[in-house]
Amino acid sequence: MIEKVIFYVFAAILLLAATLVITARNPVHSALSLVLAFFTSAALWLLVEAEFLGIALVLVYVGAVMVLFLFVVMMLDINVAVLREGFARYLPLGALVGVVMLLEMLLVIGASQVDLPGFAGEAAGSLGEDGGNNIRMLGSVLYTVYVYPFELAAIVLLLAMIAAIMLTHRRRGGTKHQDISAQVRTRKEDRLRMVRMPSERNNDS
Amino acid sequence: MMNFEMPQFALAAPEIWLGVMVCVVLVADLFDRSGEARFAFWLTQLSLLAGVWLAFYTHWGDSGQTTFNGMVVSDSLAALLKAASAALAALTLAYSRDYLRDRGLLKGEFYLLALIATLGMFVMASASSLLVLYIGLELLSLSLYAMVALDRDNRVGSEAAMKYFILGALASGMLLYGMSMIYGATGSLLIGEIMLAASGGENALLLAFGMTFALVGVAFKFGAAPFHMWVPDVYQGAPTAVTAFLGSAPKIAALALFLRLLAEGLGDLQAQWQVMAIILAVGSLAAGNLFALVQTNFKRMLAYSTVSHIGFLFLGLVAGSEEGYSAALFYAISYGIMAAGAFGMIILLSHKGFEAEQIEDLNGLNDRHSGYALVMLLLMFSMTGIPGTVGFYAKWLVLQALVEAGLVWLAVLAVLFAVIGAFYYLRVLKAVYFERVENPQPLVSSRGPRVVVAANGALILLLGLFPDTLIALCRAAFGL
Amino acid sequence: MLALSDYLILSALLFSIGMAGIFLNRKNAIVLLMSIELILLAVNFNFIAFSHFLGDIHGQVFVFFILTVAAAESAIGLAILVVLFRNRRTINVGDLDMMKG
Amino acid sequence: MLHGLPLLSLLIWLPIAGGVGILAVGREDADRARWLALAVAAAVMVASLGLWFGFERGTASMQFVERVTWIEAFGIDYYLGVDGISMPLIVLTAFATVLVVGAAWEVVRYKPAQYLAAFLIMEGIMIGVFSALDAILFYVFFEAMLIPMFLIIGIWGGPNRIYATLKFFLYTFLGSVMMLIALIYLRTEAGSFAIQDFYGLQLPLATQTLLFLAFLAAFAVKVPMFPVHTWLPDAHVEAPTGGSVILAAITLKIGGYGFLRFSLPITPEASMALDWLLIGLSLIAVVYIGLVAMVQEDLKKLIAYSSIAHMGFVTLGFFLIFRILGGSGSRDGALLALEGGMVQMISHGFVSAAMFLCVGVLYDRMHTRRIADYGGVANRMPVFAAFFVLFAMANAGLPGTSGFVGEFMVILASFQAGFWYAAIAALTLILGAAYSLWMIKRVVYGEVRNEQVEALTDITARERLLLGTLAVVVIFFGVYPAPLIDVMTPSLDALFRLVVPIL
Amino acid sequence: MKTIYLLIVLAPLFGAAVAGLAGSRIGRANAHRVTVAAVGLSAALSLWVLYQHVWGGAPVFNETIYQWAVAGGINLEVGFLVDRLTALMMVVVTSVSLAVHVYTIGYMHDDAGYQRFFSYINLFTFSMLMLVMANNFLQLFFGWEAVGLVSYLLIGFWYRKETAIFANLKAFLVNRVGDFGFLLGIAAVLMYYGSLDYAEVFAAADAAPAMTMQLFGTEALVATVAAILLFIGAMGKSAQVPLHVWLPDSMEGPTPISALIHAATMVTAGIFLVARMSPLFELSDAALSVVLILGAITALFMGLVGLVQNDIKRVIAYSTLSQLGYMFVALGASAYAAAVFHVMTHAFFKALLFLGAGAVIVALHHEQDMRRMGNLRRYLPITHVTMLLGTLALVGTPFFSGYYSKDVIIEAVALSDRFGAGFAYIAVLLGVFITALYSFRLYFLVFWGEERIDPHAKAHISHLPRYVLPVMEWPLIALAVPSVVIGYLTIDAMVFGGFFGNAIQVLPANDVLAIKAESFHGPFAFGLHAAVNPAFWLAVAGAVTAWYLYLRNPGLLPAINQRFAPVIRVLEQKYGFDEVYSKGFAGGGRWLGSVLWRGGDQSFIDGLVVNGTARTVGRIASVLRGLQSGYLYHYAFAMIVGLLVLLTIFVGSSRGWF
Repeated sequence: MIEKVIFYVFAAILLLAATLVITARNPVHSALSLVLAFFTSAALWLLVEAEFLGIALVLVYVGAVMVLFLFVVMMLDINVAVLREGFARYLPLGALVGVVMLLEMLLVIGASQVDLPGFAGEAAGSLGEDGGNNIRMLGSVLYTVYVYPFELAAIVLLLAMIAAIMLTHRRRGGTKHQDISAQVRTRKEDRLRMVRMPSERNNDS
Repeated sequence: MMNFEMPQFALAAPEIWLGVMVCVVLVADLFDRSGEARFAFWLTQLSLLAGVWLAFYTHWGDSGQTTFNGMVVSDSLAALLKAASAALAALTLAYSRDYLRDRGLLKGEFYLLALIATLGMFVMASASSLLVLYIGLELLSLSLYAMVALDRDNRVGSEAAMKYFILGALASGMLLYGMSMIYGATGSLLIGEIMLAASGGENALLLAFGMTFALVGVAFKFGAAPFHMWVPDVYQGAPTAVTAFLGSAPKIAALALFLRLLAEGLGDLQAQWQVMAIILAVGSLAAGNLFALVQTNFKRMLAYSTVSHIGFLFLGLVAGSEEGYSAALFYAISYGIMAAGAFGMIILLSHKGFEAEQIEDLNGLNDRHSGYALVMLLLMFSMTGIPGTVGFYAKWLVLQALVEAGLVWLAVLAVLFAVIGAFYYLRVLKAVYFERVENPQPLVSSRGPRVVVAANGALILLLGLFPDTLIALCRAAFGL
Repeated sequence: MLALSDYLILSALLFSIGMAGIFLNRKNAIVLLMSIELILLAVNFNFIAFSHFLGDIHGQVFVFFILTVAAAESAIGLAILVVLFRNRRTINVGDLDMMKG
Repeated sequence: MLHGLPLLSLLIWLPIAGGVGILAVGREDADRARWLALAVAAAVMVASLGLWFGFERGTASMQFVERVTWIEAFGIDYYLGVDGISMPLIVLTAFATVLVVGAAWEVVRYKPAQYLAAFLIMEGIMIGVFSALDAILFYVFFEAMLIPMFLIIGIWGGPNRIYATLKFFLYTFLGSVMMLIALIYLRTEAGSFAIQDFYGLQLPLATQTLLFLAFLAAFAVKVPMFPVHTWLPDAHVEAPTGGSVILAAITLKIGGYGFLRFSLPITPEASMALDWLLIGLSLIAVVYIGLVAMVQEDLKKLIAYSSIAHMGFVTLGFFLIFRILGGSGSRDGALLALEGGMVQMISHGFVSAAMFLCVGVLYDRMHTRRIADYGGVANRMPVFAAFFVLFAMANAGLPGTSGFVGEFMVILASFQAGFWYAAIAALTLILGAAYSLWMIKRVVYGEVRNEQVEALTDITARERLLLGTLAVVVIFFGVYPAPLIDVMTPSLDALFRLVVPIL
Repeated sequence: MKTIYLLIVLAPLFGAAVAGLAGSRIGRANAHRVTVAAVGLSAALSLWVLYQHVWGGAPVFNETIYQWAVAGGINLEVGFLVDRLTALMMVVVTSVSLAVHVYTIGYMHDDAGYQRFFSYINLFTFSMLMLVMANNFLQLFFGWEAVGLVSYLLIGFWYRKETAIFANLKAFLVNRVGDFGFLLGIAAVLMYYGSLDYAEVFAAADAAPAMTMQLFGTEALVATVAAILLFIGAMGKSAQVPLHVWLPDSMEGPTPISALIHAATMVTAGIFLVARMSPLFELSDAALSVVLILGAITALFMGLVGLVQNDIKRVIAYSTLSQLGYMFVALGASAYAAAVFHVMTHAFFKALLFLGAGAVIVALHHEQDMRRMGNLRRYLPITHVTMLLGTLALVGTPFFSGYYSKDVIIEAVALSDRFGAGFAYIAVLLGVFITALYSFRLYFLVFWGEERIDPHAKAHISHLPRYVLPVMEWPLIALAVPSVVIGYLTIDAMVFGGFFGNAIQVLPANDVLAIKAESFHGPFAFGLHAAVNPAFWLAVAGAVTAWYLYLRNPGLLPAINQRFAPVIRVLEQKYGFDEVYSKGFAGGGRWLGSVLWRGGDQSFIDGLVVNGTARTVGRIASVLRGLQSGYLYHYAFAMIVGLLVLLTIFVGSSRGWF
């Protein structure tokens, strides 16, 4: 019972925070709301025995990603007031679409709530068998069964690194730098401009 | 618990090879003092071509052995998908050097990203787990986002990258949501087990629900209407060398995604996804052709034409038979060749400070260089689907599959749109052949791209005359 | 006793909010990135819930990878955002209309 | 001995290879391109004569057959062969191409090598169309034909060439894609793409009707039949002389050929059920188009419309057979109609080619096709005028010229279907004469109209040779059509047997 | 014999080819030598053939020359049928042609197209011979159209003259209208009698005289339908109302042509046709009635038009029309022999009149208007005399050839009881008066009265050593002789003597000539019979009227013209046929063509359907284009809507919504 209460409380906070994320006037507020959403999510995950992931969410997301977000938000000096225009105008249509989609999703999920034969109801037991150590279990498959995706994930991170550096890293503007290949490949047209000018008339005579 | 079995690495040899080569290129580029990313270029091409060979060597004839605990599958389909994507990637990269050099973009990262993208395609081609599929897709997508933004100082380029990124991430989200539902309904991430569970009929509703979301993700990667709207902007905004890459090989990967996820994993749900796929196909045909009709920007027109081609390709998938899949595969490969050629032509016609993007930039091409004009002719007729070019067989195989599946009306609809499509391809040829310019400037280009474009044109013609081998390969990939 | 559908419905709500965030937001590109995070969060909820109720660890592994990839994605997304801002001095979504038609 | 050679392959690929060769060598040296083109065209002509003389008359079976696997997965073969229906058309193609090369000699100045190459490639493709016995192979050639013609009109055409060539392309493309679906469907029924395997399929009438309509879409556009004919006047007007010649002489025939090769034998019941449509459209073509031809102000447009009217006779002959059998019950009469249509096709090939060459001769000198710009040409170009009048007479179906033979046969046969068919068809006697001769009156006769006409010079030896050859052929087949008819009779008879059992 | 027949036909063809293809190389003199020799050879051989058939007992020749084609199991051949009818026609054709050839040497002396002209008339001779010698319908049609072609070429010989090239077009087209019927007739024959060969057709027709077919919703006799259709062809070629309009205009051609083609030979092809088809026509009273009535109308009303013409050649042309009408009246009355007899006599005197007129025209430096002639007997004595003889023959002066042939026709009609015979009898009788009137009007206006010659022309001709070249006079004389005597010599044999044998078949019930033959007692008696013959007195009356009006009291004419102004106007308008045709058919056709072209092809098919579709697609595309707004949120929105659509389909189908 207590679980239910906790769930609904956190779920309410989560939804509220999520709504704030998309409606807040100030992007900083959005980011902070998102942090809140992540925290409550972590709590909800703990509720279903995904302890490691809950912690990871806080550490990785709140600790790293969201800081990155905030960093960027603050770095890019954005005019807050202008950015909120037109929100209300599209709200009804947006809400309508969102609600319709939600309804359709609920129609399915709601229907599957009852008698899903594949589900063991309170099935957490199997996960908890191994001393209920979530980290251990994850760890044991991560480096064995999932070694292939794990390596690929490494490449994804490498890729992100390469891409981010390539896109944002800049040489300092002021430094003098000689580009030899550019010099060698220079063509006449690049440097030399033929200017046809009328010969100056001698007005003296 | 430490029951770690040594996986059969050999079955994942192509992916491992590319993964290793990513590191090699990364390091080698550091030592490249030419400023032209020579090492990166040649090493990438080497990796890709070796990848083609390796794909065939590793997978061809295999009948679905798996490794890495069932997450990687080795079969003929994987061989062909990988070989095609690597070959197309190599082809498009071959066009890129002059273009990038002229714009100061010739950096090792470009080739590195392309290589990683290809790795992503490889991963998808062999994936037999939702997770692997997802990571492969992200490898590909993330590389592409970055490549689109390659020209950092280009206002249009960054806009395109932004749009691509947001929409792509949204699509990924939908795909993931679908995957989660599929996982929930079947209790497994492995395609093979999903297939078994799906045929068992358990949780059919939830499964189909997940399938719907997954299909949206797939459709986005293809660029099928109404999930196509990123296509024109991205094609137009990206540097043409990137567009060429983006426009050809990833379609193979998208097909791999479809085949692995929907055709293999959820083949039993065909009745459900067929209807949706028909909508996507017809929508793409309509939107692609109609929008392309009114374009003046050549790249943008090609983008819309891509959408229409995707519609045609989808029709092959709609047929839902092995014939249909092989037709779609043939379509994807031949379309990749055509798209590579078309964007390659734009690259060739552009020069420093000038992008030959508008259709009118092609005016009088025949007077300037009749060889290029001829290649353009082949490309456009191939896209139209005129016999003598590979594009015809692509369309024909799809129609064949449709008719055999009893969907004659779709075939009729498809050819009607093909006729509309013919109009804008002809407009390009009109510019190339019929418009005459006052002082035709002879085109000068270095030998490399010239050879590549000639080979590309020859390939279209050659496959147009002797399509048998490729058709047989595509059919063999599905055990036909 | 918590039911599976509780989590699924919560996730559906979260997913819808994320979606709405993307197309309701007319101005700030950063919020788009955040909305995507919300969508991924919804997906993660699904996986974790299924994992729990199926008694199957693999769903959690998937979430693990989603978190990883999402982090990478964010990095690239923000990088693109920075590039965009440098070029246009704005991240106003409504200004991104140089290409259309 | 001739049967040992892959003669048909030679006929197809020699000109194509020649065309590619000209592209390669002739870019700088126009003269070399011309001579090479002439040599290739002449060689093909000679080879096609080998076909004519090596052809075994009196049998309906396919001859000069070549069959090699092409696309194994679908049982598609590179399968060639000719019978009495296709063989004359191939010879006609080879002949027309020689004329075209000759006609282009000094006249085409813009990229002559490409021009000649396009025509040679076109020739190979057209011969391929006529000799293909595999449906997909046929389709490949059928569609590939669009490419060179598109370029020919578009590059070397008149001021409105782009509209014309797009229209031409889209019209024919639209028609032919429908046929592709029909062919694919037939393959699912017959299990093979060999055209002969399609014959004798017992398909329900509803299916047949759909197939028939699909074929109709393809071939009616090619023929062209009313109301899908409007691309032809535009294409003709804008096309260069050679393009008009090939269009009129050969490509239109492909539509008629298609009816014989596909529509009638594959869907006989639908052909019979829908013959009212085809007959109606054919008769409209004769009368309506005849009237329209009369009021044309543009020489080429006039001849183009007259082509449509003449091709109306072809389709009329082909599809009247059911009514003839139903009317008089005369098998002979029905066969006469078929043969008449076929002869009309061949003859129209010569006559229309000649007419367009004549217009080309005038156009080369005065660069106008408006009838009003001419007048009194006979004063300055008597020899030309003689030819022009001769061909106009042939166009009007004067006995003693080949133009008469087919019309005569079709009218005789159509009477057996009913008085009114013949009566409406025979209106062509009046209309044909009216538009042909009224044009002659305005162009050839009369006082010299203006300085340009005054400055005209009579035809050169080259032109004289071209027109003279055609004149000889036109008169020969007018006076002695037996060789032509004898060649095609057994095949048409066999075709007839395929169609008729349904009665 | 076959060789000779072939020679007769091919000699002029050869001549035509030489003169036509190599004319400029061989020169003018050689051109006329070759062609005249060719026709001469034909004429001589034809005479010999006639002689053989009449006196030498040569059998009827009916053989195939070569097989044209076998199509649909039908044998299409080129072959000759030579019997007495054919032989007679051959002689008429070749001999008139020869005369014209010789005459042409003089007439066309200065013309630039000299060789071309000879080539044409040789070709004409060939075509005409092919026509008359045919033994089947195919060849008949070939000859039929070939003479039409040559006629077209010859009328338009002076192609710079706007009137000439208008006339030749008109001639060809009107003839084509006839051919339209003709060809349908052939088709009918083929369908119902199963062959195109004369002998086989006649045998089949004979075997099934009462065969019927469905037409216009009623049962019609096949023979009637076929005969009328064939007759439509004959109407075209022989210029019967209402297809007569081309003949007067055809006078735009050189005069030898008017003589050769448009008086003596080609226009009689229709008569020949009906005579040749007599076994078929005899089966149908209805068809013969049609022939009779139309012939009578032509005979009377075209003669009337001749009264008001001022162009010398046109007068003769209308006279020809009228005389052709007589011939058809004869045919319609089943008096085939009489018709052919009139063909022969008419050929000579009408050719004579035309050549005479030509001589006048040349002498007056191409002046054709009779109002600028007069008193020419002073200058052209030979022409005057020969033309007088021709005129006398034409009006039917007893003992002249025209008298015999025309009178036989009148009597035959009188005896016929076919529907329309009564009307026809009155028409031909009145026609006699009118013939005399216009013939003598011409004669008096040209050769008598005061000189009204244009001074300019006068000045020109006075320079000439002679007004008419001898080479033009000889043919006049040569034609004058038969014009006078041939009727007397041959009437017995040809009309009453069963001369034609099986070539002409008349049912006993219809055989008016057989009845007439009972009262025939030799040509002399027939000539004397004129005294009690109303026709003769009508002719005299006509001649006297002409004399009174044009010589004796010309002042009366304006008053008459005043009085009968409406009638005269109708005649001058030629009953408005030309008007109706040019406005109605030619104009209407062009109008209809324009409407169809602009309305059908350009506006509807091209404008609305073709370009309209393209425009619509384009318009839709440009509207849709707005959807691609460039805004990210719209793109995302589209994606979500797309997802929604798919979801709706999924949910809907799983919930059974649709």
